[in-house]
Amino acid sequence: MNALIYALLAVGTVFNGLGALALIRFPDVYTRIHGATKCTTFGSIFSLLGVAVYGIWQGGGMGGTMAVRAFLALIFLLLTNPTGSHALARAAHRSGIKPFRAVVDRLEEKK
Amino acid sequence: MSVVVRTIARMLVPVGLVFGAYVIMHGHLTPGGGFQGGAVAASALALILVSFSAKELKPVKGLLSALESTGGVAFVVFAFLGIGFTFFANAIAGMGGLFGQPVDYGPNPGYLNTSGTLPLMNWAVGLKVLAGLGSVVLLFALFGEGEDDR
Amino acid sequence: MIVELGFGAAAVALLAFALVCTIRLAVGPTAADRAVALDTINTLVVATMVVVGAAFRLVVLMDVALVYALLSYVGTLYIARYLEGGSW
Amino acid sequence: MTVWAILQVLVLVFTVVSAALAVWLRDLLAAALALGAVGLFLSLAFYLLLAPDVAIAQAGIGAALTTAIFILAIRKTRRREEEE
Amino acid sequence: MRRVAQWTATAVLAFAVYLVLATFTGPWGLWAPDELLAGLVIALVVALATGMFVWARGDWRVLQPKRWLLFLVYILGPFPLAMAKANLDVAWRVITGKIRPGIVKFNPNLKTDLGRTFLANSITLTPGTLTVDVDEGTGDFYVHWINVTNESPTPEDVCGPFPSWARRVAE
Amino acid sequence: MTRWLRLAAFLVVAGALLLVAGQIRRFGEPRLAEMDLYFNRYSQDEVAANNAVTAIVFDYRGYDTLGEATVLFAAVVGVALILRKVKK
Repeated sequence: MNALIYALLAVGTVFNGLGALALIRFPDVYTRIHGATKCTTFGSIFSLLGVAVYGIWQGGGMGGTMAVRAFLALIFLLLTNPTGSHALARAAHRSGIKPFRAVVDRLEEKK
Repeated sequence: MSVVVRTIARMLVPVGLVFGAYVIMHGHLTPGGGFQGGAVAASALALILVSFSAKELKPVKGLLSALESTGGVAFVVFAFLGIGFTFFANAIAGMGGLFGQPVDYGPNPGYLNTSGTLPLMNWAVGLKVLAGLGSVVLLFALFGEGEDDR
Repeated sequence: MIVELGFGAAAVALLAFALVCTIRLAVGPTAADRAVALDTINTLVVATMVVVGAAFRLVVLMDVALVYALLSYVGTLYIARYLEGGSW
Repeated sequence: MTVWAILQVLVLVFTVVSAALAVWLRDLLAAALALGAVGLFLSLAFYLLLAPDVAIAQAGIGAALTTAIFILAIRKTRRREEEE
Repeated sequence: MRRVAQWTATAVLAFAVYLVLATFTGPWGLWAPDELLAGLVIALVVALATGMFVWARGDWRVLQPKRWLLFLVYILGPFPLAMAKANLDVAWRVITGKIRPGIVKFNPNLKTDLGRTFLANSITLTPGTLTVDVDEGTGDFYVHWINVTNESPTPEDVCGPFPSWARRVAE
Repeated sequence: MTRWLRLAAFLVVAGALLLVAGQIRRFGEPRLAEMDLYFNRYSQDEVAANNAVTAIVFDYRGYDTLGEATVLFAAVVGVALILRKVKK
């Protein structure tokens, strides 16, 4: 069981790091939002799942509560993270930031 | 804001209020208490403010100021309960019955009716902080919006 | 203090990634870049908090992570609404 | 050096760096963002010191309400800090 | 009548949230009676305060258990798969730096707020796409696509089976 | 000139603080620990609360909380006073 927990933690850490790397490497706001949101949400899911599995299997008396808390944090992150990214992307477009080397921009044509 | 943000805010505002109430309610058992829970619930009000418009919350302003005064007065009244001993003494703790079974040593969640006046004071301070911080954010948002009377 | 070393190591790694995001927070050319960096740091710190809570084996600590997961989004929304401009 | 000490040192370094950013940046919106990061890491520092009460208070105030009030104030005034 | 129904539904949901927060407090991993009573009172108060504002038009259909089952299938089956694909995709693009971005428009024919929200969040978390704006009048989605293959795509080009899932679950 | 003066002042203050930081006791071992030990030992019996922090905030140090509530009230009154509508 320890192997499973450590594997989950490792996968989560790797994907979180990928998100941070994407934040540095991509050229403009929209692509950065892509990388940051997808990777950190996915990585955090794995990390929190690792904690939940640990709580269920080895947590002792309070382990169940630990698992429930981890799942709740997971649900909140899944609800709020994409919404915040959407709000930021929309705000960036409205404040006049052009997509980097865009081949097509239908939202600009609409205005 | 867009339709996505508004729908998620509709879902999360009751959750935030319930979570704030949970933090206040368990102030004497787990970390948290009146101030913290009130801040969480006030953040739910701030979420309404930002997802919809400030005018949505304008009718609540009188209620908020009433709640703040009520919380302050209730806090002092609960403090006066211990006047036989000292001010703020927890007179009814461990009395048995409705208020206050004595507790075991160590964390034991789930026994809500322990510790006498503490939960009541938590609720008073929680309502006060909720109303105070909420009305501060509301006043900031309403300032300079149109010519109507505030 | 730390009971489980694996969880502690994961927490250190997650915080090190937050350092990378702090660089973007410092240099980001536009305010939107900085807001994205702050959002990413929020998610990373929530994950760190839960992992550290498991490492300490203290479940009472995890309420803090819940508060952050629920509320960090409100700050992001305020920034987005300011950047959008126009009347509220 | 235990893992706990490393975590604390990292968090303190982050707090100081974010606070310096909040002073250094001329764009007041960016400064408010950096201040949000300060609150975040301060809350994590309290968390690592096993003071969850203070950490919840810092999280509830610093995550949403401080940012909200700062940005509302910036909206009513000016965004750029003036040169001396 | 409609208002009473709204309050009741909100109170039940708020009570459920409180129960999830307060698990493992009583004997045998259940809830202590104190917790049940406190949760009931809190849920009623919260429902009175926010009940009329939580429910938009057309949200009632979400309360059918059949849709909950479909949502469970969705959250366990296609959604994690798509997220995994999305992350590998982002990893590849981070390393190679190959992007061909653009903002495209398509219309998935969703009517309710909840359906649109569901689809928008699914799009944001799945491969190569990010919802930038949703037109509330016509229901057009404006999506930032990291690898544009077709400048006027159909919904299936951009996000695969998700519009039909959104219609089945949330509309 | 003022710049060098400021730098010198900064260095002096920082050096003094570092000097003091070398002298303080280790974290978690204060010199006067009587009150801590008292609270840890007796707060659960006297106040019957599991969370000792709440017991201190609302019972042993109740006056502080009263002052805190007054400060919050004063802040709200100040905001309401400044942001009111001015009648011409």
